[in-house]
Amino acid sequence: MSEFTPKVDGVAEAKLEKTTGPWREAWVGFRKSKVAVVGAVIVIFFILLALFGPLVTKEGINEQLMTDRLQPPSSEYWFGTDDFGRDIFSRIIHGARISLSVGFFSVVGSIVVGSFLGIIAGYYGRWIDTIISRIFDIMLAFPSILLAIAIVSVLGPSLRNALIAIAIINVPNFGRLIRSKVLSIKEDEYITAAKAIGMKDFRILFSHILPNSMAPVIVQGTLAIATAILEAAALGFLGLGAEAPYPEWGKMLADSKDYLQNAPWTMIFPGLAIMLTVLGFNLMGDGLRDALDPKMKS
Amino acid sequence: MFNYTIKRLLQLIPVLLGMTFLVFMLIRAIPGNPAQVILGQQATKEAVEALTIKLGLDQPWYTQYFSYLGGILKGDLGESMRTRLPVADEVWPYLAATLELALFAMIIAVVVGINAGIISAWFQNSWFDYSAMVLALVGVSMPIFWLGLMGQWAFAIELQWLPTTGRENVRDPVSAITNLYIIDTLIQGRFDQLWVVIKHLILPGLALATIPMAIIARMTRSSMLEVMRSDYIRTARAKGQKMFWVVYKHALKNAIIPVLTVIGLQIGLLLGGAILTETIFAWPGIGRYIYDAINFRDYPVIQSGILIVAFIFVMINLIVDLLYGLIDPRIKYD
Amino acid sequence: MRKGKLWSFALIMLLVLSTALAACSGGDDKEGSGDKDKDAADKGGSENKTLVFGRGGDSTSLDPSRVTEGETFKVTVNLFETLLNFGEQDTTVQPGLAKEYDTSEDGLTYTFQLEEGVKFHDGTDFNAEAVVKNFERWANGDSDTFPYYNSMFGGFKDDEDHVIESVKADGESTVIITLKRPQAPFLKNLAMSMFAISSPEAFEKGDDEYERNPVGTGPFKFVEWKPNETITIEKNEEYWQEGLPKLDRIIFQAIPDNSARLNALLSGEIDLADGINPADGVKIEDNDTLQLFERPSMNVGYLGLTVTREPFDKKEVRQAMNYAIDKQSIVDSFFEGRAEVAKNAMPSSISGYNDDVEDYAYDPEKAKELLKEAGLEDGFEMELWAMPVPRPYMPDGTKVAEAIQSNLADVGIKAKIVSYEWATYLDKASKGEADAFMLGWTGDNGDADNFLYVLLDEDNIGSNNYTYFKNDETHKLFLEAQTEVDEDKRIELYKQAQEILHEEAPWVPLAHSIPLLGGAKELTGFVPHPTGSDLLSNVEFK
Amino acid sequence: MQMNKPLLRVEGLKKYFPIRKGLIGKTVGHVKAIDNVSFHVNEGETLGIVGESGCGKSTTGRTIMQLLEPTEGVVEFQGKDLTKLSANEIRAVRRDIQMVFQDPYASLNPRHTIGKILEEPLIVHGGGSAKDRRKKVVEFLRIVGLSEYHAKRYPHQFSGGQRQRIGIARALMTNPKLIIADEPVSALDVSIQAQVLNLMQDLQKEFNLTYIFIAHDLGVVRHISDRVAVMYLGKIVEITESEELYANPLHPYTQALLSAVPVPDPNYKKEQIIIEGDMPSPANPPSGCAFHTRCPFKMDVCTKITPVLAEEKTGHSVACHLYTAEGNDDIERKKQLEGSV
Amino acid sequence: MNERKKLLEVNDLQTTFFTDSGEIPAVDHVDFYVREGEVLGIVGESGCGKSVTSLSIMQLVPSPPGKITGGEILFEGQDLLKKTEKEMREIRGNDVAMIFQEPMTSLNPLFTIGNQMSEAISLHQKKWSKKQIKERAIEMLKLVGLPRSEEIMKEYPHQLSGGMRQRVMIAMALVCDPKVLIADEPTTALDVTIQAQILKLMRDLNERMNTAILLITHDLGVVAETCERVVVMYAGQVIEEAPTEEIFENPCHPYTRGLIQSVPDMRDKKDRLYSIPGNVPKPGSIDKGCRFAARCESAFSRCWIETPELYRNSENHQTRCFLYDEQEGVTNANEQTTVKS
Repeated sequence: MSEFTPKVDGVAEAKLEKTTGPWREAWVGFRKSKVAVVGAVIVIFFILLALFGPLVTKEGINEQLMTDRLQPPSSEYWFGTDDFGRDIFSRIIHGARISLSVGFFSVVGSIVVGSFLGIIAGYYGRWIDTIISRIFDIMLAFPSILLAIAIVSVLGPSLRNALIAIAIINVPNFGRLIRSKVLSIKEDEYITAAKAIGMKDFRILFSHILPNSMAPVIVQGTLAIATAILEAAALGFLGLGAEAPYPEWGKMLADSKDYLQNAPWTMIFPGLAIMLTVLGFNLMGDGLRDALDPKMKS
Repeated sequence: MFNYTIKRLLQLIPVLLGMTFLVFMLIRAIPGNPAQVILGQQATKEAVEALTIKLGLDQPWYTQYFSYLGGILKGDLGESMRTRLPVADEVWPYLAATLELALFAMIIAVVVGINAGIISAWFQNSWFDYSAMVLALVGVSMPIFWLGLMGQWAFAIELQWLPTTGRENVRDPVSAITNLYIIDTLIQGRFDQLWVVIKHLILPGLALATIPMAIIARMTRSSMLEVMRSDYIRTARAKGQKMFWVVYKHALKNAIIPVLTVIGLQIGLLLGGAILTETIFAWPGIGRYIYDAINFRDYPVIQSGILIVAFIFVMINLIVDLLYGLIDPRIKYD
Repeated sequence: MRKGKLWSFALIMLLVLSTALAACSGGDDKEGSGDKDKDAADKGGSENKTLVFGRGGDSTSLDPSRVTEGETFKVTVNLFETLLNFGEQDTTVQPGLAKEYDTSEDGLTYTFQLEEGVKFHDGTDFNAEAVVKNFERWANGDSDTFPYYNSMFGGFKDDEDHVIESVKADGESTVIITLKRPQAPFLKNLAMSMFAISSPEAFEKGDDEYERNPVGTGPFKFVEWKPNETITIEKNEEYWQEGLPKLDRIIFQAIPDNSARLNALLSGEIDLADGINPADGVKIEDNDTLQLFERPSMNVGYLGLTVTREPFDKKEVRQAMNYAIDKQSIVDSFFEGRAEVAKNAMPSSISGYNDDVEDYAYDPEKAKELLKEAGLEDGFEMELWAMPVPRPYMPDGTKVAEAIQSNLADVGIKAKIVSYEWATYLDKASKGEADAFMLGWTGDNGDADNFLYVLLDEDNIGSNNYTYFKNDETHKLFLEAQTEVDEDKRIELYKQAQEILHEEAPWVPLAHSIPLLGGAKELTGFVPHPTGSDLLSNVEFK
Repeated sequence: MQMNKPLLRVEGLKKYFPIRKGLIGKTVGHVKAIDNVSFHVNEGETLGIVGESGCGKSTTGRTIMQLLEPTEGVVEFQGKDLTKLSANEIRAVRRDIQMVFQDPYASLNPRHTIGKILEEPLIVHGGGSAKDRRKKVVEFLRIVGLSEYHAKRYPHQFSGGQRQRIGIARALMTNPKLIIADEPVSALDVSIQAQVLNLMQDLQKEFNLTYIFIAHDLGVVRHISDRVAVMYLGKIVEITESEELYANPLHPYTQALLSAVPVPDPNYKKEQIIIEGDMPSPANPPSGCAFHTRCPFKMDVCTKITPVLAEEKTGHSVACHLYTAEGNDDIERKKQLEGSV
Repeated sequence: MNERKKLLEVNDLQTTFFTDSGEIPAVDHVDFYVREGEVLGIVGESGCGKSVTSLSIMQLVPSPPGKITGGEILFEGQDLLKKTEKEMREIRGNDVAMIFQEPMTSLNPLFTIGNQMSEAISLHQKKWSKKQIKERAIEMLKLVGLPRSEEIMKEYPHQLSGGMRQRVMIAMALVCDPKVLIADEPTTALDVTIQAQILKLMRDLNERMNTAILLITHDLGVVAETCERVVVMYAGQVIEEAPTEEIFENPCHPYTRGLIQSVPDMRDKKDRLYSIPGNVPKPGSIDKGCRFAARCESAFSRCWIETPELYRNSENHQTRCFLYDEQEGVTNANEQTTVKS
């Protein structure tokens, strides 16, 4: 950059007595971004909903009241009822728990496995890299939803298996990300400096390379949660996700698509819930990217 | 350039081999006997057993795999267990249907996405930028099956502006030549049919275009913003060039490369990932073809279908890579 | 360079413009595309003579003898004819290509008098020789090529169990079939659409070629097949029955998704749709431009209890399940009342139905009592398998399963709903891996044997008897009935069997559903057939 | 001063990077980043290595450090040939040889505090208890002109000059004998550059350090070095004491280089030798003397025979045919030259 | 010399960056002028505002966050700041041209040299035919010493070396015979031998085409060799302005003096360099008193309270230092000078 861009370094002597680490800086940057804050608010709202919502909603989300089938929204049923006479509002709140857990745990799973493979490939290179990278290539050559369907077919359709399938299809994404990050950090001068000090590879890996590759992983992870929630909903929609009577949003959509015209509320609310949650994670991911890793591209 | 192309093609071989192997193992891991499915619920046990043997499903997996591989090398993609037709013969109409839909969606996504991204970057922090980017974010957050159903409900059923399903007016079918109906109707000069075909494309096309459009717009914007900061943009402005040409000539050409990558990836995803859209709009495409094959445990179709999609996907990415070379003279492929 | 740029820019703009235009002008066209399309098609004549029939799937073949799957028969029933026909809306045996038939006293020899002057679509003559060649073709096949022949006639030419001794032509228009042993439903079998008579000249060119280019004697001729999209057939001008068919052209369009198919019907893109969700029945009835058709029920949907698995090896538990489930409520909610609550393993329309069987009432208390007797007063945990796909006998398996799950919970049984996709589901169920599974059956030929023996006899364990139910008494009854030629005696045997099955309760019979179809209001002459294959020669637009 | 025994001796050092091409990445050639470089460094002295970008001076530094594996040659440090040591032994040797890098920002891990960065070498080489280490960190922060409280801060909170001080402190933590400084001041402003150069000189005296000082700025090199090696296209073309080199450059390249440096004195009129053209690619160096493509005194022999670095005067070696037997044979040219130099 | 007309006059220019962390006055009331055919140097360390000044003249300050908040820029008597964007476009590249520091990144990598040259010409010579444009481009490339100019027209920037690219940049800038060429650190990224080539080229062009050059640099040597007059900037302000010889012989501002002494001299070796203590201040971080006071060895109490103006100490020499304020008395200044030099 040219010199007119205000640089942070000059600040040191004059103003900052307080220690501001990179994470703190990121937090400050994150707070400044309106988009990110809106995203975080949405996400936190849904997390709170997932944690505490079930405590305040009606008992028995699965209780069927055939006499109250397909009731439109009212003071009793805020979002109306579905074809079993179940309260859609309560079900959506419980559904938050499902969608968030699927999103979160599948992504954590892919990060753990992806990081492991990515680090090995990136750091050790040579044939290990070739093999791992080829496996990633192969997995990425499949359209992810097809691969997920195939995996769920093998494991049998259930929420847990949908989660596993989503985790598997995301592994190469994280693997590649980490690998490329490791490769680029490996060339950074402070790694050379660490080597020049006489540091062992293992220590370089864990003390220098890993912490420095975390930022994009966190960003990518947040965005991947968004995608994972969508994928889970898609699998649910195809009948390959959550089993009955779980109030999974995608499944709720699939179950009610026959009622689109008679009882549109059965479709509108779960759809909105999916969209809002995913939007929240996307907004937050964008904000995190700007705060943590401004150079990363979408 | 030629060498590079050959090299990349050769590099594909292990990937393709790996893919066949992975698909092969994966679908064989799915419990359930295809013979049973083919013959249906009504079939007797003997019939199922007989068919199992006939299909070679009692052979060890490696025998099956190698005979399949051998077939591929001879250009034989196997024969659908269900329809008993060679996959190579029957796959094209499905593929064409999806290709047409995916390309249509992609054209919308690229034209709208790139321009929205450029204008957003050009007028950074303007109302256009904000609204376009919010829309783009909503776009990537949209469950497209939901969007598709809503669109179908609104535009096809309530307003009756557009047809709900299919590719053509079945009462006045397009006589297929290439199976890409837009081309077919053009060749035959049937402009009335062309219009119908385009109308059928709009709803599924838009549903399918939503996500790539949003992704492309975001990518273009961030790429443009980065390029706009570079020195040669300053040089171009210092020459006295108009902002419009600075943006559309100097900046765009540089910014397009990462966007191309995304476009390549998205086309690939659309090809196989259109299952949901194809379901909702009864589009006879490759996604449904494979999905049905999974349900019917039609091994050759699953294997070859996925292989074809993956192959196209890989080829598109290769083309994208080669395009870089055309756009960017620094990438020397020799 | 800049000029070049300008051009490409203009091109892009043009594309944008055209896209926008496409979207907008769609809006201007208030009449709606569906109507407009129809107008275009109508221009040829003053009245509409093309029927678009939307259905759930594509055919796999157009040679009916080679498949067992219903979507194929929906088309072929209009292309081909069988020696004998079913009744218009039942499975009584009626003349077909054979105008008369005769059965010998011992039930071993059948003589058929064929219609004369009938020609195949390829112009060749239909005659006794052709019939013989068809039978020879089937008998020389194997269970892969002609799977239904195998199941209905006990095997192929050299098999011991093969029922048919010989098929012979006696002159131009007489065919004599001799059996090795009596087979009660033999005539009904012949009326099944898979035993339709094809042009020998056509099929002799090769089986694989033939199933893409079917040649029959039916009211319609094959025109075009766009896989997974449409099959088009057109009027057979030479059809031997005077004045038929009334339509010029029928297009079978595959629209897999039920809602999508309904939407297409609502927008007028298709004229007739099967697989209408019960929930949508009212919507069609309320629609001025549409009418609802009910297909006579010839099916049963049930919850099978695998008797080899604990705790369903105990009769008390199986009976408790029967008491616990509120079938009426299920029928009301998920069949929208368009089904009959089932108490037997076969529908009432089939002769041999035992109406004296008294159904288990919905009685959770009684169920709990029975569970207590079985030593399960605290209930138990089980897997409840739900079908992943809609079938005519069970429009929405998962939803019914959810309702059952809730019923079972009331008596202390914790059911976990499990689902596999269809292939796996059938495979695993047939291996007896399910505790309780939802399934059903649509009759092929309207014979009691096709329900009771096929679904609940020990001979069919590992095949269609998914419950692994085994009972010596019923086994004896079924075998006896198969060779009993006296209709009254047969009925008595089946009634006895149903009593036993009720007591032993390997199933919770749920419903005999009435499959729904929707059609345009002006459609007349459409009579849905219980087998699911509808002859459309009488259909026309008013 | 030069009577000291050599601390480091480099003999025939080569570093070739393979150029891979074609389908299977076959090696089709080599970038000869360093091609047969020999020199020695005495204890307590500063050897400057100077040259333009791409001449191989940084690669030389890294190859000595064994950060890059040499293709050929001997790197003898305190009598041990480093190229023959195992990975573990090299790690141990690195306690005695340290590096200071050009980009003071890139060489500090942005996620670590200065305290951690400085402590790290001690941990790696087992330098005492946590308390001792912290004490030593503070001590060295003071030595390089920073304060104790700086230990808690992160690299981005410092200015360029301060970061370079941290980089130097890190290099000093293990009490090394030799420090290889790779362009340590080229990223700094003039006023800061002077501070850092002074600091380095002070430290040298205090800790009896030996420096290899790699730079492209001839003024800086002259200021800090006792002896200077001039590199061109992977080879040392001239090496001698710095006074001698600047007063009496022998190689035409050195002469051109010296004359090209702008002098901050408008009254100083020098004779400028502007050499034309660019440095050729090290992947495809010219035959014979690598400089012949730009040399104003090119002779026929220069295109054919590679001149060897040879002592022309005591302690002054040069690789140029103007001073070789082959060159002397090219008499016609020589005569012309006498007039012009 | 003085009779030459002032071509470009910058009066009281203020450019401010509006950032999240506040307003930063990058250019703070800057005055200077360039006469016809003159080479004016603006010298200063990073962050002193010299580049922003040059971009402000072209009105290419990245906006947001930057904005010209005051002053006037007179070009041939007309205030550029009052021109519309369209009028500015006519001036850019035509009357005032600019070249930048990084020849590597200042040319668009995806277009041929010919394309980029032609663009520069056709923008201002709208009636020229393609052939005329091409001929002119080739002519200019030859003028800047690129021998294979016709081939180079078809080549892409990456195929050229840094020096060649900077020549292309210069050719492109001069293609419309501008009256002023603003060169922002044109040789910083180049090797010394190449720098010498480029500087020579610029001097030649200045003489031959009589283009005024505004040369922005941090290198005092470059200034000494190239410029007639020098403006020294520090922390967004002009602190001293004088003819080149005057500046080097009689530097008045303590900063200028310190700067000159910080440069290691190639000609003779000092034991120790003079160094200005402290760090270059961040723009906008000092709002009271003299910006240099904290680093100044001659600072006295007034320096911390009042902000000095540019004081004229001779006809063509101005200094922003209280030592030259007549209130303080000239003696003060003389004392300082003797002590320091």
